[in-house]
This record gives sequence, C-alpha cells and structure tokens, in this order.
Amino acid sequence: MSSDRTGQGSIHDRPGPRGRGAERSMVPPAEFTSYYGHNVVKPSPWEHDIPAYLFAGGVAAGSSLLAAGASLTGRPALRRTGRLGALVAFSFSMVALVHDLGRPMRFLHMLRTVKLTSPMSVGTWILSVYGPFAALAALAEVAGLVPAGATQGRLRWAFRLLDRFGGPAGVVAGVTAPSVAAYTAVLLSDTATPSWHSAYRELPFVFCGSAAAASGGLGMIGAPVTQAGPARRFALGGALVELVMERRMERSMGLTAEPLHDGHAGRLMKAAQSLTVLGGVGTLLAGRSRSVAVVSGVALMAGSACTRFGIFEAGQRSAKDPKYTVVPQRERIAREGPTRYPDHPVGGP
Amino acid sequence: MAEAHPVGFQWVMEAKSRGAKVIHVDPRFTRTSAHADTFVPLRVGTDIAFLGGVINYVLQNELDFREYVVAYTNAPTIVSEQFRDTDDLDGLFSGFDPETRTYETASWQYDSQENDGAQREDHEMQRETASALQHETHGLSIDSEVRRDETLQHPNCVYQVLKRHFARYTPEMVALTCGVSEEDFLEVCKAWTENSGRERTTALVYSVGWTQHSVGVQYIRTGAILQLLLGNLGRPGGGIMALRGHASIQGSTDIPTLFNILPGYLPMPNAEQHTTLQEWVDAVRHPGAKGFWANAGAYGVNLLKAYWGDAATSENDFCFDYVPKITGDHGTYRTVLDMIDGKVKGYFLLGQNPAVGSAHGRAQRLGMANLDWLVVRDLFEIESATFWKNSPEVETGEIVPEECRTEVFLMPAASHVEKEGTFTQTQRVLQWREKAVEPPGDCRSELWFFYHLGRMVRERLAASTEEKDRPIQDLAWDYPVHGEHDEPSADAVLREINGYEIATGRPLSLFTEMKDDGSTLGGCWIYTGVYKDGVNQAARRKSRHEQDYVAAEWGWAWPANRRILYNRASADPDGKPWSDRKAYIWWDPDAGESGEWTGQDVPDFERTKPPSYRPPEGADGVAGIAGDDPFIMQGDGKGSLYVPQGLIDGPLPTHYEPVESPFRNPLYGQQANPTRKEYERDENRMNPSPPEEHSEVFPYVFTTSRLTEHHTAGGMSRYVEHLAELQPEMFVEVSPALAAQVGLEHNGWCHVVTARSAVEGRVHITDRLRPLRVEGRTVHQVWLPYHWGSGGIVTGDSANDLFGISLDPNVLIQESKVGTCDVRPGRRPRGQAMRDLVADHSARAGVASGAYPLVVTTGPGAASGGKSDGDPTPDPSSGETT
Amino acid sequence: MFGKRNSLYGPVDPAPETGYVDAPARKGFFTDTSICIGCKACEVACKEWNDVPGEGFDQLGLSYDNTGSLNANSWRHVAFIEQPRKAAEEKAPPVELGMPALRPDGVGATDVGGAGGSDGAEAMDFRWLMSSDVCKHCTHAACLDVCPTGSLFRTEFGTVVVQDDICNGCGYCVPACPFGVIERRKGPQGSKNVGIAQKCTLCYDRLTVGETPSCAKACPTESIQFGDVEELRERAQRRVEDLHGRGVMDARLYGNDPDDGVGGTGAFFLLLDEPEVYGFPPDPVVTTADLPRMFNRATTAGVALLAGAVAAFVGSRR
Amino acid sequence: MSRSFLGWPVLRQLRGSDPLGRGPAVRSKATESLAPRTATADRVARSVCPYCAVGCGQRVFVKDEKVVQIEGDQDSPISRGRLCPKGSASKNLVTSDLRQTTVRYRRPYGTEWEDLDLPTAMEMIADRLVKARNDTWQELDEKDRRVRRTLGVASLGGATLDNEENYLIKKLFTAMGAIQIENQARI
Repeated sequence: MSSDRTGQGSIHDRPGPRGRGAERSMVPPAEFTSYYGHNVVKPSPWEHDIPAYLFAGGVAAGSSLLAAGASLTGRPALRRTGRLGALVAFSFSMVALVHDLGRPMRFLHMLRTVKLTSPMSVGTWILSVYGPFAALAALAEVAGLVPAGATQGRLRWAFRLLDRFGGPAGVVAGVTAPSVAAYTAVLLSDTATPSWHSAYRELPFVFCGSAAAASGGLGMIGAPVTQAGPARRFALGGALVELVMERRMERSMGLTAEPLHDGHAGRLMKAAQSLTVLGGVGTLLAGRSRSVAVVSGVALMAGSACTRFGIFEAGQRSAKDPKYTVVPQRERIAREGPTRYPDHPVGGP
Repeated sequence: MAEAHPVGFQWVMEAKSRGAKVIHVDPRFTRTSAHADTFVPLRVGTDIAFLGGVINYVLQNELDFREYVVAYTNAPTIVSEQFRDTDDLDGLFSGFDPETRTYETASWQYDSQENDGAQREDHEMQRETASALQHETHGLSIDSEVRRDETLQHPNCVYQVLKRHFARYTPEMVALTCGVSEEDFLEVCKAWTENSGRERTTALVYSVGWTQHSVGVQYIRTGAILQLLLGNLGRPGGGIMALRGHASIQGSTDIPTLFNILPGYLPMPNAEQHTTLQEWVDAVRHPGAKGFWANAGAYGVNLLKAYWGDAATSENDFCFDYVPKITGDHGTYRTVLDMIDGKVKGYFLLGQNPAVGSAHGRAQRLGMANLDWLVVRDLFEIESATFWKNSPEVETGEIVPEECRTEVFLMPAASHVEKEGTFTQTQRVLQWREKAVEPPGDCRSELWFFYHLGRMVRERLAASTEEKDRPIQDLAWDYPVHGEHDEPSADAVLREINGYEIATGRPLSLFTEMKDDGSTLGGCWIYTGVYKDGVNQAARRKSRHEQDYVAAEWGWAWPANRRILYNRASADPDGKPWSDRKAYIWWDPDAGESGEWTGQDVPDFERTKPPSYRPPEGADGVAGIAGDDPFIMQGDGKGSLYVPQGLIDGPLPTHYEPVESPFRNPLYGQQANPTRKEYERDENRMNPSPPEEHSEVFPYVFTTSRLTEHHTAGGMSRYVEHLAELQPEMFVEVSPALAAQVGLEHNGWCHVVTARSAVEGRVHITDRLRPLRVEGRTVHQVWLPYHWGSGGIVTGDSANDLFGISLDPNVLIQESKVGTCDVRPGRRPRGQAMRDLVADHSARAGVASGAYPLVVTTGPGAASGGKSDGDPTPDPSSGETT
Repeated sequence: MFGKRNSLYGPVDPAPETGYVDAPARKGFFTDTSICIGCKACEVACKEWNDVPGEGFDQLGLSYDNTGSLNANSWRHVAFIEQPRKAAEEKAPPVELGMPALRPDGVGATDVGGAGGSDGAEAMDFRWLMSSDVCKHCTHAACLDVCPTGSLFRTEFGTVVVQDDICNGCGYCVPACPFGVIERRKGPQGSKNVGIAQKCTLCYDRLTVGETPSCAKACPTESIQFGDVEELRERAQRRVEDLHGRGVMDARLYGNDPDDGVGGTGAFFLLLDEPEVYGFPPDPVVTTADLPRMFNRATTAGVALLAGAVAAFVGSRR
Repeated sequence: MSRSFLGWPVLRQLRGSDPLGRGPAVRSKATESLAPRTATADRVARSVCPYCAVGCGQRVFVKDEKVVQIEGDQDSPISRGRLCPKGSASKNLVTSDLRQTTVRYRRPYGTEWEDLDLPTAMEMIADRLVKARNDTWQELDEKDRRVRRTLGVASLGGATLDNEENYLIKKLFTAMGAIQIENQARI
C-alpha cells in the first residue's frame, strides 16, 4: 500500500520552479514528496579536512608502496621521494583528521576500542600500524641525509638503529599501505549519504587508482626520469583504473550519480577527469623529459585531489537534497517492495 | 482548547478514543480543529446567531429534555404582558431609553411582579458598576411564588417567549449571518441534541473567545439556555464551563482584585444604595427571595470582622463605614483613560503586563507615561516596566524619556516555586503549593510585598488623628512572619480566609457556621471549609489511583468541596438518578434518620431535605427552596432561560454585530449592542460599521488568540528560551485568497491597520483560514496571536494595539476578539509615518475628527441618541476633595 | 564476527545481541501521530531534562514548525503539515505557500483568486498533520556501529546512547544515520557538549530508576507512548486496526517491523500519510548491512593496488 | 584513558560478551555512575503549574537549594502527570538568567535604570502611596455622597498570584480607600 502512491506524482518536493528542468531527462521524473524540501539524512559535518585527508592518505599509501619497491630495486631517489612524501602526506593527514574533530583533545579516544563495524576505527588502527613504520622509514631516509660526522655523537645508537630498521620498516609500511588507500572508500560508503553509499562497489578502486596516480605523480616530480619508471607505470595504471572505474561507478549509482555532474562537485569531477587524462598522456612522454614529468605529475596529483574533493562534495550535496534519499528508495519499493529480511536490498540505504 | 489548554484537551482526546464525536466551531482551523471530526468555520462575532439557531432547532423540533425543563427551569414561568421582544422592536427590547442607552425593566419582569422588589435598579448605574458580575451569582430578586404554566402553552410563558424570540434564527439565517453551511450547522444541531437527555450529556466549554465581546455575557447566556433546555446542567458530563487562562484567575475573581466586588462576590458598596450595612446586606440577600444568599448578612459581617477585627462591632455596623464606596465605572479601562487625563498618581502592576496584554496598548502606555509613579512587580523586565524607553510611542515620539515624569520601581517577584499558597484553577479547585526554594536576590512574594507595605503604611499613619486614617489604623494586619526575610505566613492568611470562631480559634467547616453577631470571622465565605477540621484541605494530594473519578480528596473545591455545582439536578424531581449511566447525586430514603442526599459528590442541596419538601406559605431564604429546586442560589430555585433582572442588554440573547463589522445586522435594524459601554475619545476611535459609511476602509475582519507555545502577554514565555524559540516571531495568518488579493508573500511581511494603530508581522498564508460567504459577500478573516512586545528573547508588535476600547455593558469586559482592519503588504512605517498611516485611514473612514459611529441604529434613538452619546461617567476628580 | 549476519541486519533483540546478560525488556516509544496535538511539550520537556540549549529564534514559515528538524539542539521535533486533500486541490487558490504539499501545477498563477466568484469561499477537505519525531533507536544502529570511540553504545534497554565523556566529535555517526537524527553540536556558545554528537537518549538516566522518559511523561494526549517495545508493537497493531475500522484508511505503522531494513526501530510511529511527508525515508536500510561487501571490495582494490605496484617495478626490470 | 589498563575497552572486548564493542565493553565511567536528577534530589515540593488555569500538578525537585527539575505530578486527577510546553518549561522560567533579581529604579525623566536597594525602595513606595492617598482623598463625591476613598491609586494584577496574596491586596487597598483594583479577570 505504500508504494502505489508515488506514481501519482501529485505533490512536489519543494515550492518554486527550481529543480524541475529538462536536464533531468536522464533520470526518471523526480516526482516525490518531502517535508518542505528538507533533507532526510544529514550531510556529514566534515569540512575540507576530510577530502584533503583522503587525498593525502592516498599519496602517502602510494608513496610508501613506491618507496618500498624503490628500496628493494635500488632506486634511492625514488625511495627518498616516496618515504619523505609518505611522511609529509601522512603527517598532513593526521593534522587534518585531528583538526576535523569536534573535540581534538580527545583524539586518543579513537584508540579506546577496536570497532570492526566502524571503518573509521579500522582505519585508525591501520594508520596506527602504518604510521610508525612509514615514519621510521622516513626518519631513516632523513638520517641518511645527515653528514656522516654528525651521526657519531651521543645519538649514535639511534642512527645505527635507523640504518638497520629503515629498510624493513619501509617494507612493512608498503605492505600496509594499500589498506590505507582503500579503507577511505569504505569510510565514505558506510554512510547513509546517497552518493557515497551507492558508490561502494567501485569507490575503493577509484580511490586506489587515484592514490596510485597521485603518488606516481609525486614520484615523477621527485625522482629523476631514470629512476621514475615504476612511478610512471604506477601512475599510468592508477589513472586508467581511476577513470574507468569512476565511469562504471556513475553508471551503477543511478540517480545518485547526478550530484557528480552538477554544480561545484560536477566541476571538480570534470577537472579531475581532464587533469588525469592530461597527466596520463603526459606520463607516456615523461620518460624523456623531467619537465614533462613534473607537469604530468602535478596534473595527476591535482586530478587525484579533484576526484577526492568532487566525490566528497557530491556526497554532501546528495545528503542535502531529499530527492537522492527518497527517490531511490521509492524506486526500490516499486521494483522490489519494501525491504524485508532476509532479502537484502541492492543499492543504497 | 488544544491550543490554549493542551493538558485539559487530553480529556477530549480521551472521549474521542471512546467514541465521542468532536465538533469544533471556530473562525480559524486550529490545533483543536485538527482533531475534530467536523470543523465548522464561522464568522467571528456571530456565535449568538449560531447558538440561537441551535436553540431554534431544539424548540421547533421539541427536542428539549422536557421533564427537566418543566421541573428545573423557569420555562413555565409567565412573563409580564408588557414585555416586547426584539422581534417587535427591531432589535431592541421594551423599555429602551435612547438617551441613556439603557432599559427600564418593569416590562421584563415576571407576570404580576412588574413593580415589585427593590431591585428595579438604575441600569445606567448597573452598567457603570459591572453589576452583572454580582447578579449572576446573586440570583434574581423575585418572590418565591410566581405564576407558572407547566403545560408550557401559555403564550407568555418563558418557553413560548423563547420560541418566538429564536424563531428567526433559522438554518438559512445562520448560514447567511455566520457563513456556515446549512449542512454543517444541522450536523452540529443533531450531534448536540442526540447527545443530550436522560442517558447522555453534552459539555460546553468556552473561553475568552466568547467573553471578550461587546455582547460577551449574552454569548454565555445563549450557551446556558441551550444547556438548560437540553438538561445538561448540574449533571456529570454536562455543564457550561469557562476554561480560564491564568493559574489563579478564578481565585482572583472569588477573592477578587476587582473594583466592584469583595471576596465571595459580595458587591463593593456603592455610595447611592449601600449607605448602611443593612442596605448593603439587603441588596445582596433580596429579602423574600429563596436561596442561600439569604445569609448574606453573615457573609458580610464575617468579612468585615476579618478586615477590621476587634474594631468591628455590632455597634459600629462592623466598620461597614470603613469600606470605600464606588460611584460608577472604576474598571481598568476607565482608570487607564483617567491616567491619560492625569487623574491617577500611582499604579501597581502585579504580574500583569497591560502594555501588551490589554486592549488598546497605546492608551495603556500613554496612561502609564502620565503617572507620578509606577510599581511593577514581575519576574522579568516586561514592557510595562520599560514603556518609557522602548515602547512604540517612544519610536513615534509620543513618549520622550527626558520628558516623561513617571517614576518606575521594578520590583522582582518570587516565582510559584519560591512561595507557598493556593491557586484556584478553572473548576474552582484550590490547590496548595509547597515552597521549593527561597527566592533569589531581592525577589519577594506579593504576600511579603503587601504585608510589609501595609505595615509601613500603618507605621506612617499610626499617630494620625484623622478620621480617614482609622480604617488603616484599625486594620487587622497581624500575620505571623518567618524566615530570613520575615515572610508572612500564607497558611495564616488561608485560615483567615476560611474563617474561625473568634473565641476559640476553631476553623469553620462550612459557611453555614458563620454568624452575623461578630462571634466568627471569615475572609471569603465561599472558601469556608478549605481549612475544615483545622486541616489545609487544599494541600490534599491523594493519588488519583486511590480514589474514584470525581477525586474529591485532591485539593478542595469551593463551595464545600463540591465538584459539580447544582448537582441536585443530576437526579429527577423525585430524587432518583435520571439514568443509571448518569447517576451522580440521588436521594437515599434509607440513609440517616429519614433519608439523605448521597452520591459521588458533595450534594449541592441541604443533605436532609427530601425531594418532596414544599416550602410553607411565605417562606423565603433557604427554607423557601423546595425539594425539587436544584438552583439553590436563584431567587426562584430554577434555572433561568429568561432573565428578568440582572442583565443590562436584555432578558434574552440577541444577535448584534460586533461594534466593528463590515456587515449590516441581518436580523434587526439595531446593528450592535445598543447598551454597550463606550468611551468616546479621540484616542479611542472606532472603525465605522454599517449603516455608517466608509466601512470599506477596513474591509477585513480580524481576531486574535493564543498560541500553545506562549502565554498571554508573553511575560512568562517570551523570556523563556525553550518557549521563545518555538514561536519566535509575530505573524499574521491570512487565507491564500486574501494573500492574492492584497499581494502578500508567505513568510514575508505585512501590516494590519485599524483606527488605533498598525502592527506588523510575518505573513502566514494558510488554508486554515478560509474566506466565508456572508450575506452574499465574501469576508476575509485575519488572525493574529497577541504574545509579542518589545522585550524578551523574541520581540514583535503587539496585536492588542489594534483594538479600541468598547465594553460589554454587563461586566465591562472589552471587545477584543473581533474588529475590522486593513491589511497591507510590507513592514509598517516607522516613527511619525506610522501615526500618519493611522491618521490617513481614520480620515478616509470618517472617524478622524471626533466623529463617533452611531450606537443606536433603529427606532427614535437612531437619529438623536446615537451619535456622540458622550462619556456618561461622572468625572471623579471634580468631586469634593478633603 | 561478521559471519553472524544478524549482527548487522535482520531481526534481533539488540541488548542481548550486544552482549548484555539478563537484559531488561527492550524499551521504546510508540508515537501515535493521529492523536498528536502539536503542542511541542515533548520538545520542551526533553530540553528541560537533558539541558539542551535553545537555538534558532527565527520564523521558518513551515506551518507551526519553527524547530525545522531533529538536530543537536532538538532531540524531539514536531512536524506540521498543512494538507489540502485531493478533492479540493483544483479549487484551492494557487498561491505559493512554501508548504510541503502543493498542487501538481504548483507555481505561478498568483493572479487567480480573490476576484470574482472564485474567491476560495468554498468548502474543502483539509487536514493538519502533526507528528513528534525522535531518534529511532534502531535495532541496527548505523551511528553506533560506525562510532570509532565506543561513545555511542547500546544500553541494557536496547537503546542507543552517546557517552558525552567519550565522544571526540569525529562526526561519523552524522552521515551514517539513515534518518538524519544525530548531529554534532555547533553551539550556541557556552553551552555544554559543543563539538559532541547529540541526540535522544530515551532518557537513559531516567530509565535506570524506572522512570518514564521526559517527553512521553509530558505528552498531554499520550501520542508519545513509552514502554516495552514488544508490547508497544502489539498496541500499535491494535491501534492501526482500530483506525482502519473507523475508516481512517491512511493509518499505517512505520518502523514497527523487525524485518525491515534497520531491524525495526525502538521508536516507531503511526502515520497518516507516506513517511516522506513527515520527513522520514520511505524504506531505510542500515548502511552497515552492506559493510562486509564494502570491506570485500576494498580488500580487492587494495590487493590490486599492491599488485599494481609490484607490476610497476617488475615491469621495469629491463 | 586514566583508568587502569585492564579497564581498557579493547581488553574488555576481548574478554567479555561484546567483541564488537557496541555495548557492555565500551561503557564509560560516567555512564556507570549515571543517576537521574529526580533520584538524587534533596527534596520534592508538590506544586501547581503557574501558567493557565487547568491547574496541572507539578513536582519540583530541589538539590542544594536549586530547582533541578520540574515535571508533572502523576497523582493529579486533573493532569495525570502531563504538562504542556509551558508547564514543561517551568524550570526554565524559574531558573532563567533573564529573571530580574534586583530592584530597578527609573527616576522621573530618567533615561536609564538605576540600582536601588530593596528596603529603600519599599520606604519610597510606602511614602508615595501615603502621599498619593492624602493628595487625592475623597470624603464626599460631587453629589455629596460619602465615599471615603482615593481615585489616585490604582492596581492591576492578581490572576497569576495566590489567593492569599489577592486577599491581602484587596484588604489593604480597601482599608486605604483605593478602589481601582483590577485584574485579568476583566480583561
């Protein structure tokens, strides 16, 4: 009885002519009811800290991977770029995460529990493992830069320790890095935010691709072209995955893909696409020119950042408009009836 | 009811869940309407036409509860042949004097009693002194023996008079006048009559939507007539009940802070008729009449003893001479106008905010700005304390702080949890409040303030030898005090109110124990018993789970802890319940020595007087009450369908248009209440109504009321954040049609203009307000809440600024539930431009130059007496001053 | 642990499921909106008891709703919906009301009405719906599941409560809630718990001594009924049948079904129109129901990333 | 994290019945010691709502001489423990920061409030009352009727006050000959 009235379309979401344009031809007519056009779900209270963190976390993860690889394959410049880049990006991530808290002084409460049901808790523990190793590797890298004379003082033991463990630590960081890159997709998807949740199948791939592209880009910027080959391939592969999976994601999202095209988020996503394509093409040529490599690397990093910001913004927008909550649920009801256990609905919350 | 008394409304919802049908008749769709089975919108100010229509339906179809009506009402009583009804006189009753706009009432009396009794009072004086407030409770001054025709066939019996009077109020006329469809109207008629009678009862609940009219008393009368005809009075589930709006507004009427009465509805003596104690007592007890007012002497003496203690003796008429005498209208509106005229020096405001809460806010504030001193006692810094710095008149330049001489004392008051004492709620139940905490800072109770103020005044006058200071010197003002601040004992005051035997100090248990010889004292006879057996009965809190639904052991109801008044009527003339379903009080012949009244409540009857009792020839007072006379406070023991005395504007209710109306009265040539109290002054301009010209300048009808989220003038809600946020701004509700016509935008601004002022608010376009078709025209009604002012967390214009002062003649209550207005888009002008706007409207309406609309619009008075009737109140300041 | 799929989806009794031994009967609200008089006593009583600050002194123009939504500073929210019914729609004056329920041809045409005979002075069928919304205390509570600190927890009464001394304001619970209930407090300045997630606790402190939650206690018409969820569900079923018997065919329950997408809610409702009219999602499903699949996808993606990195180096060996 | 290591919720998760950390394992110290103000109050005063005239029963909970809660009285046959928004806001009303707790004085032609101590204010009011009465005393009216009254002093209010207070107000004013004593009942 609850589904049969939607189709009558007697009432609109909100007053005024807004939102009833021809541009909606790509989606079913959004005739739906709401409470004065108010959002049903709440947008996250997160500000730019979070997309910035998503980006930086990806850069850190990819960089640790490249650093580990470089370390194992003897590419010191790439290793240095990777390790330092990972530490900087990771440090930035932590600042962003803490800054975004309502009570930053209580950051350590994150370690109060291990919540397997909470991507943020899982992520915290992942970062807690990854972070020290990444930091250790980076410190070892820094220690290596210190003039030999200075390593003989009272801290001599520390330098020795770093020298001994820097390599293994970098490998551990590299092994844990993929989870750092991937969990953030779950972080966003495990919400009632329509455009985040409905993206859960492809989003990890988009984010991992984005991480690879950005960190590869960083490697191209930081390492000479001679050492940056893996970085270029990593970046290229990442860019390809990001572009392809993003496209697939949009197709599977239905109506909730709409915010990825409109407004601020839409502009960011377009920019991300262009920058990634540009960076990718550049990468193909970057083996010959350091300057092309730097430009391509910057483009890839910028593209990755735009992807993160775009997806973040699209989600926020989808939460603020009741259409993206109500219409997909109504469509699902029309298709499958109201959700009842044990059947599990396909699609969003 | 859901809007203003949500917790009381639980009982309506309870009834609904048990199958009751709820019908809501209201100009506007409210939260009550949302839960009614039927909502019937009607034009504001036409309730008498509507209810008159129901009465007509009852009488034409003989649906009255005939046994009840014959036995318990004055339906069979025969009215004087000289009586002429509004049908004959185009809206006036016989005896109208167009000069004074009052009636000579000999022709209204019962047959053969035209010239009897001392109560053929001067109606002009009665109007001035709001004497109906006394008369309604004092009953009729009539001989016990009246001519009756129990077949109800006599052409002049009340029943037939009533039938003729309401014959005009046909469904068609109701539809034409009220804007109600005939179907809706008949649905109400059917529901009401089908749910009344032997097995069922219908309750009628009203509030200031009925009282605040120039015919307010007659609104209630119409409801009472209907309830009497249907046998719904004195019975469980029946009644006609005022839902009052303040915690102890009932108490402040019983123990009044009102100019024309003393505690227990004893009249303030007037200088003309009450020069001695005996005259005063006789005026109350109506020698020869039936009923419990016969003991008025004891009630009066006990009050005087409570006031003046040992100084009050039988030799000095118990200091009756100390009581100041009234000579006319000393009501709050008269007083405010006197303030404007500079006649009043000092003013106390005690938990009241007239700058927002009283009609014609501008007059209120201009009055306060022309005092020597003002004492405001309140919890917050209310508008009445700050008129000198932030009132609308400061904005318009009419009040200039540097030129305003009023000295203001804002005295912080203790809240309800910071003092102990009793409130009397709307069903007459007194409930004692325990004190929870000490008041903060300088906050003090009124009890503290007045006790100590009295003490200090007495100290100042202790050495005086002037006669005029004797009442203060002799005043019994010796209350025990306690605590750090010398708080007087509320308990001791309640004991005095209850009364006690002076020699022993034994509290009286019932007012019948009061003596008129000075051996007992008691401050309010109807409250005697609240300290029965030396126990504070008002403090009783036996859980509702431990007693029956009457809950007689929760608090204490006056009189005598009686929960339903006149409950003798719940039994038939023989003393048996009308039905098992509705059994409440009945005669048990086996109880006591030779039978007693018993039941679920305290019987409102002499406990051992059998139904068969018939008074001996010539008996009066209590002995005159027959065993089947349930209305024991009335002079004939009967419920009054027709009221030969006591009402200024007629023995029967008649539809008059509101003073301000866009319509001509469709029933009679007389447009509005001809006897209403008017103050024809330039600052009190009234909008013109037909037959006057230019009523189209103010084409819309407006009404005001409360919101659930606020409390009256906002002094206890706008300053409370958890309430203020719920309704944060003044708004104006209009129908979509009116919005389209005027060009209003939802949640934008508009302003409403009358000849007094203009107020602005946010536009609230809603289908809950519906234009009605009246007399073939469309009438748009506008609704405004009246809670805002310039103070508090949320501020806004005050709707009461829109009203003029025009009063019901019986009790001097103002017509503040209906007026005409103009509605304009946008915010109102500021400063002088605002006064210009009002002046412009007044000029266009032809009321700017002191012209006052006609009052008498029919008969010989229409030409002469109507226009510029003047303000008949004698100028008090011109009196001799010593 | 995810193997017990009931932990994330399907009908369970939440307190025992969470590990309480000898838990008391699950407590909840049944809000019967058909008898709500819109007095907002619940909003105020809640704020008084829970020390929730006042905020937002603006006229919203949403009928009598000036609260707007459930949020950090309003743990109860009374919705008001002015609804001309279909029969009258065509006649109703087409003026912009800002109301939730407008006619299909909704906008413009403000020149009609007021003039001539079509002045709106006709009978119409109109209703004014009121409904007090509150945290649903879901059987599967996304807010609780995603909380990284354990601040949000399940009480022995099966309710979901924020621990003010634990919450660090990460804000994750806010987008997780499918009903848009919980919110991080932004202000007003000086009020307690700023920066912390806030929502109805079902008066957890009162429950511990057997008292009724503040809102339900105040509710003048018993529109808000508090009690054992099992019993309330039966009561609600009887009530909806009773209303159907009286011809109120619009009556339907919302949130009462333990098989629904959130495992049934501890606070559920009797509505007189579609859920979204009141601002409810029509068919909410707890986001964590998909969590195992999300982690699976993420793991795959992570592995792919690792593989990609390896490939990038392996491929370079030339 | 000030508690002992063994109280660390992660360990409680591992030890107890709540491995997912959604219930017993994550309860905080404050949660464990939670008690409602109604239970910890020093005393309860039985009162009546100060707003409209329905007369709903209230219970006023006091802790350390402060009102900590006001809620409906379940025992009341009038209200059955329920309160409307106004009644529910009673604690807010009596504990509001906006309450006036000191005397404010505005001198004639003044543009601002001034402070005044309570005893002085009372003396000043008593002086003015006596003077206004003296200045406007009427023994006889214009028709030579004995009225012994003053029309120079008026009062408005009482519907929000107690019966005992109204009684003293009317008693004092009547003894002083002030008759323009009114309240909301006529408004």
